[in-house]
Amino acid sequence: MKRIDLFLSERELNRVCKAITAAGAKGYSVMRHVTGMGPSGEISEGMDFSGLGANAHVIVFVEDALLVAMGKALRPLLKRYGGVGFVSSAEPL
Amino acid sequence: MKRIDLFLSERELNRVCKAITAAGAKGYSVMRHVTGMGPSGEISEGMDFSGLGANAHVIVFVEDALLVAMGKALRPLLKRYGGVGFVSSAEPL
Amino acid sequence: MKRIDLFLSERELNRVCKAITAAGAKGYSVMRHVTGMGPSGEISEGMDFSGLGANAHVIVFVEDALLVAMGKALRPLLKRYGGVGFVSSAEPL
Amino acid sequence: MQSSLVLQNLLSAPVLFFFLGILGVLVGSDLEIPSPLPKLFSLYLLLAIGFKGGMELAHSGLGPQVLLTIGAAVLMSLLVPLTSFLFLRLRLDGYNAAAIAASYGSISAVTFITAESFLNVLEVNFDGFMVAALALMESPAIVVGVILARLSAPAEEAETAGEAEDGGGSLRWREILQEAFLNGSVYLLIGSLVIGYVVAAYSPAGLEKMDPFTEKLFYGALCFFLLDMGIVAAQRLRDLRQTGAFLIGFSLLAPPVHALVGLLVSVLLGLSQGNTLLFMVLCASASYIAVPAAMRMTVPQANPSLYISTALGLTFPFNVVVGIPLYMALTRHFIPVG
Amino acid sequence: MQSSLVLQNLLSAPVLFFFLGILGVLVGSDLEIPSPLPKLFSLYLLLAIGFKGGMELAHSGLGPQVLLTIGAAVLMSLLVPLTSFLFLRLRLDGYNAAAIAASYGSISAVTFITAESFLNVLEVNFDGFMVAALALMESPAIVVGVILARLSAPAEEAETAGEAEDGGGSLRWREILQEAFLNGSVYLLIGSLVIGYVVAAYSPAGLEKMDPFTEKLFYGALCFFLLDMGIVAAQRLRDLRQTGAFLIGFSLLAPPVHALVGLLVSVLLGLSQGNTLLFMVLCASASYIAVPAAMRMTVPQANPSLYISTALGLTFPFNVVVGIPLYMALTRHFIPVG
Amino acid sequence: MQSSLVLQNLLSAPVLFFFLGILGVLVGSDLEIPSPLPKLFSLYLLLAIGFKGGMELAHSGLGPQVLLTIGAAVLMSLLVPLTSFLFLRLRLDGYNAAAIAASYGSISAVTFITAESFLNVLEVNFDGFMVAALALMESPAIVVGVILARLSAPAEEAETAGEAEDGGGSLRWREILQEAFLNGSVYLLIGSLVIGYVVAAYSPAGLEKMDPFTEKLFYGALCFFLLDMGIVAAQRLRDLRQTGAFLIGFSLLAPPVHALVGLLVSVLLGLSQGNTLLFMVLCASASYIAVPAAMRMTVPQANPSLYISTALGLTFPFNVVVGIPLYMALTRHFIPVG
Ligand SMILES: Nc1ncnc2c1ncn2[C@@H]1O[C@H](COP(=O)(O)O)[C@@H](O)[C@H]1O
Ligand SMILES: Nc1ncnc2c1ncn2[C@@H]1O[C@H](COP(=O)(O)O)[C@@H](O)[C@H]1O
Ligand SMILES: Nc1ncnc2c1ncn2[C@@H]1O[C@H](COP(=O)(O)O)[C@@H](O)[C@H]1O
Ligand code: NA
Ligand code: NA
Ligand code: NA
Repeated sequence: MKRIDLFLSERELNRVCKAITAAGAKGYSVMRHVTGMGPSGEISEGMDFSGLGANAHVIVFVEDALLVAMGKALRPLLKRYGGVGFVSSAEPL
Repeated sequence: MKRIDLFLSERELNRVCKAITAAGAKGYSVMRHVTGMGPSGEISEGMDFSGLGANAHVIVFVEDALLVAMGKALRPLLKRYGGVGFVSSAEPL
Repeated sequence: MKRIDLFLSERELNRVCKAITAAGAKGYSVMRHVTGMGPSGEISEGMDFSGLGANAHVIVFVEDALLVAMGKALRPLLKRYGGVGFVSSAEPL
Repeated sequence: MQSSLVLQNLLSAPVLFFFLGILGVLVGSDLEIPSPLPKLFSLYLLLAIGFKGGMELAHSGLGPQVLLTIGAAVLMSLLVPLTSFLFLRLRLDGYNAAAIAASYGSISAVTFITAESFLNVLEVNFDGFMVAALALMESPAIVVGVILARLSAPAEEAETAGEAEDGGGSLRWREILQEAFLNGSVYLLIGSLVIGYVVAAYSPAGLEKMDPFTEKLFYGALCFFLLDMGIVAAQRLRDLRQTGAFLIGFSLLAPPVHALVGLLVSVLLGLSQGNTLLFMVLCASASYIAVPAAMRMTVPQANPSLYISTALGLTFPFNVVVGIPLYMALTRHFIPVG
Repeated sequence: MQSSLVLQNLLSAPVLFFFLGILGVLVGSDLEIPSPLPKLFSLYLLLAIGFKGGMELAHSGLGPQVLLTIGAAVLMSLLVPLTSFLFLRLRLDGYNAAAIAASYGSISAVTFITAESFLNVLEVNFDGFMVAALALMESPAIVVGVILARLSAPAEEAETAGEAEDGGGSLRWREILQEAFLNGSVYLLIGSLVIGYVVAAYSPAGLEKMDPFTEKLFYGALCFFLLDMGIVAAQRLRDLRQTGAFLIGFSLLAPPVHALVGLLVSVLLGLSQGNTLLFMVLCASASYIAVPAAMRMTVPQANPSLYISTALGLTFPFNVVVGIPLYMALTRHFIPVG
Repeated sequence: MQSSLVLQNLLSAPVLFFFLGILGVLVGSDLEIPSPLPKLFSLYLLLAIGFKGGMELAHSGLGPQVLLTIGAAVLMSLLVPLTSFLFLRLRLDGYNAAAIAASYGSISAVTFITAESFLNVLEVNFDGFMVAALALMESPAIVVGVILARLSAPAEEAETAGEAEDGGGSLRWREILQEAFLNGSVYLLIGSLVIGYVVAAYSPAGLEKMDPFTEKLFYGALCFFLLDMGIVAAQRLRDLRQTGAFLIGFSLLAPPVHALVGLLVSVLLGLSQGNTLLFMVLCASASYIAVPAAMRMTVPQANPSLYISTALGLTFPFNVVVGIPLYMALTRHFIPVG
């Protein structure tokens, strides 16, 4: 199996989750209120009150075969709105 | 070493943590307020107020030798209450 | 690429983030309010109100070449203040 | 008269904020009350209503009518799950029927509070001991629900369930009673009730100092919380596709039917108008806090989205919007004034 | 006189707590108001100000001056982004210019509230319909900002943007209007305004019960929230290195210039002293809540740290500390007393 | 008389809610006040107590008795860590002894507040400058604690500690002073005190508007917070196995011993009954907020579960339940009325 880790702004979370399901993943998990630093600067919790939110961390475990479809669905979103994605290997427990 | 990622309902968290320690793990980390989607539907933060809670994400790093014991301890809990578990490889920093 | 997972007390978070950037990482992500158990005992959310805080989980994706520098920067901090770090392999999505 | 009651309810601030929450979800606003703020309001309302109830209980004392009413309430929370279970078994498996039945035997504190503030606006009196009835209706329904689930479980499975991790049925009973009586919301409500009683009886100077917190702030906090409840209830509406017509029918018919039984009991007990409305609301409402939390642990085979979406997505809005003024109209018809 | 106004503002509890927050960041205190507590206060203030505004609107009614003032406010929220955009284009690309322009066309509810409580302390009257003006100035500025961004986008990019995931420009317009009109804070403010109006008109008994929550608690909650705003604003100051002298100049000059235009309009409309101050503050303030949230989604090419740090790090403190008493001094000079 | 004081304390709402929290943990209820809600109440109480103290300080002025009392309080916060350290070194290593000593030299704001509300119920007066004493006792104890830890560190280790990441001891001193004086809770308390003073002196109109927030709500919020403190304190009781009999003895004996010293000082200073009780409570209480946070950073070699569980799990409940009425009985015996 593959494990995909996405970090992106909470604002785009809905859109990304929809893309994940549309690409065929059977499940995903989301952690909100994530802060961090990336190519486009620092994200703190300070603006959380404003509805602008912090980052979200999305984890998706998928069959190897689905990886290509996931990449195709997610890369444009990350490119357009910012955010990063990484892939590693995993097995069911 | 092995890295085990568990996603399950906050309601069962105590039980799972006890099983982890009982199986011999020296440590674990827990993130609560996790939302997501899985075989048994969508979990949102909306019901958090009710004590029903959202999901929790539990991460356990264990020696390779302990993996079998962990699987034995955790799989019945995940089966009974719902939730998923994944394993990958890691090294101490 | 390498994925580094750090678990440490929120109190030391600033210091660790500075060390990560100083060691040359281009980004990192932080989850706060993490609870758990480790060599030095159990950490619950109960003391969060006191400013003592819970744990933080820091994730850093770096090029393989940077791993040594990261280890050098982070190990002394983990040793001094407590906390653990793990490394695994990953690829960009 | 009835239509004016409906309007008076619909145009009250709490119900309007409830609508605002529902509407927000329907039109796609991103308004949300982030976790754990709803929990703050939920804890606050339980603490305040418990404290005030205990305070009034100390003033009214534990006379025979008080005890009879509370007894009748507990009885209802035992009977309603049984009859509901029998009805639900027509279409559902034992686990789901038991979990939903438990939910309808138990109560919704927010519905009760909304009814109280409706009575306040109408200037109709009610008694503090009704809060004690509220507090004591949660646990029995849970216990009945678990027993029903166990009885309807296939024999071998019941065994395994009991033994799985802790090696014996006795231990699981401990867990069930714990979920039923020590569930956070039940515990806080009963605890605050006792504290309100003790403070009123032994250090009444404290009552006045609590007043701004438990009394003055209450109405506004209820509005804020109902805004969130509207959001949450509307989000649950989506799950109803999965629920099916049978359960939708049940969740809209059970409240008035149970309310009518409550009315009958109230007439027999000779309750006042205010107490009758509250008694009807207790019977008519379904739990989406204590019971789901307990069922998730004790009957994991049941599907949470079934018992939560019926209780929270349909029965709760029905009671808050239509039920309360409807029950009040019935009350006025059948119960003589004071 | 002006200097006494400045002092009266500086030594008021809300502004002092705002300073306490700023100072905390500057000296390196680890004081923080953890998320989502600031959101609680932000939601509360919007709900309370909306409710009170609606209530007063019900009392004053929707006469011609009310409609004219609201109309003028909406007009300002359309014009200010246009002129600001033209000016900002001197140095910035179209996306960033459009996003910042939208922010300055829109309003800051907290600045408005601080001005209201300043008027309360001075015992100067103002009208509830100004809250309606506040509520209606958010959305138009967002729409104008998005249009400006689209117009200044290279042709092909505009295409792709529209098609990327949802296959058509029409769908994106739906999203823009949703962000403009159904943004959580806009929605809650307008919703509470309507509820305040309805409750005041149809069930006035509820007003008194809301009073401890929406009115009594307000001043203290504002202090608490301004403490957090001070922290957040000071954290934003760090981003100003990136911002450059041009934008710093803009964020300090735009408020008084827009306030002067607002003063002119107020004179033409014949507004009272209190309403004039509020109108000036509406023109002078810039949004760091609704607009950034909307721009992030609809103009992702713009750099959030530019439009947030100017509006929140400079314009907001300027208005709260210097602007409000300054505008009040001008008001007193140009507007005859009641 | 003493037993009636104990009862009056035990049956007050704040202490009853404290018990409710403790009991919840002991019987296994899942009641919890999720993070960051306790922080909200903790910040609120500090802000409110600081503001009220500053306000009263403005009225009473900074006369010689005020300055003497504050001076004596600071002195106590320097001496108590020294004597405690010497005693604790009998069994503990230098790091742990220093961290625990710092905790007992410092104060617990919640204990102080509980004592204040006890005095309010007894209708015994006290002065606002005692809050200034409270605020100024936190930092010195921290500094003394760090110095003691450094002095008792093996020579080489002290070197490395200083150099580790920042290459010099000077930098670490900056950090220590920052932790001591700019710790979030210390900073908010002192800041609110100053603001309360300034507002009372220069814009008294604001006082009345703050009153519903800082004064009226206070008692109820304290109850809510003590509910959580009960939960947290009881959770800490589990750690006591690790703590050992010596520390358990210390944490139960130190409060009355330090309170007696405080009584002596109060007699010498000629304090009123109310101020004497508060002075004793300041001496008797131990910090589980500012000091642990500072020690974790500056003396990481000490084991947090030792200094937190003694201060929070034993000393705090002891003072709240038994200590306050006991100290009051002593006060009444040794201090003449008014
Ligand atoms: N190398 C990295 N390791 C871990 N997280 C990262 C990394 N780069 C970016 N992120 C996360 O992704 C978020 C969005 O990045 P961006 O918008 O591309 O700057 C950042 O705020 C971080 O939370
Ligand atoms: N494929 C997956 N990838 C990531 N998280 C998952 C996946 N499947 C399930 N989960 C998480 O596990 C939780 C429990 O799953 P379940 O109760 O089995 O539906 C879900 O709510 C998700 O948070
Ligand atoms: N084996 C482990 N697996 C996952 N998390 C761990 C592990 N060991 C320690 N941790 C986390 O690291 C934190 C700090 O550990 P320590 O201070 O070394 O006890 C713990 O509270 C856990 O959250
Ligand atoms: Na019921
Ligand atoms: Na503006
Ligand atoms: Na002390």
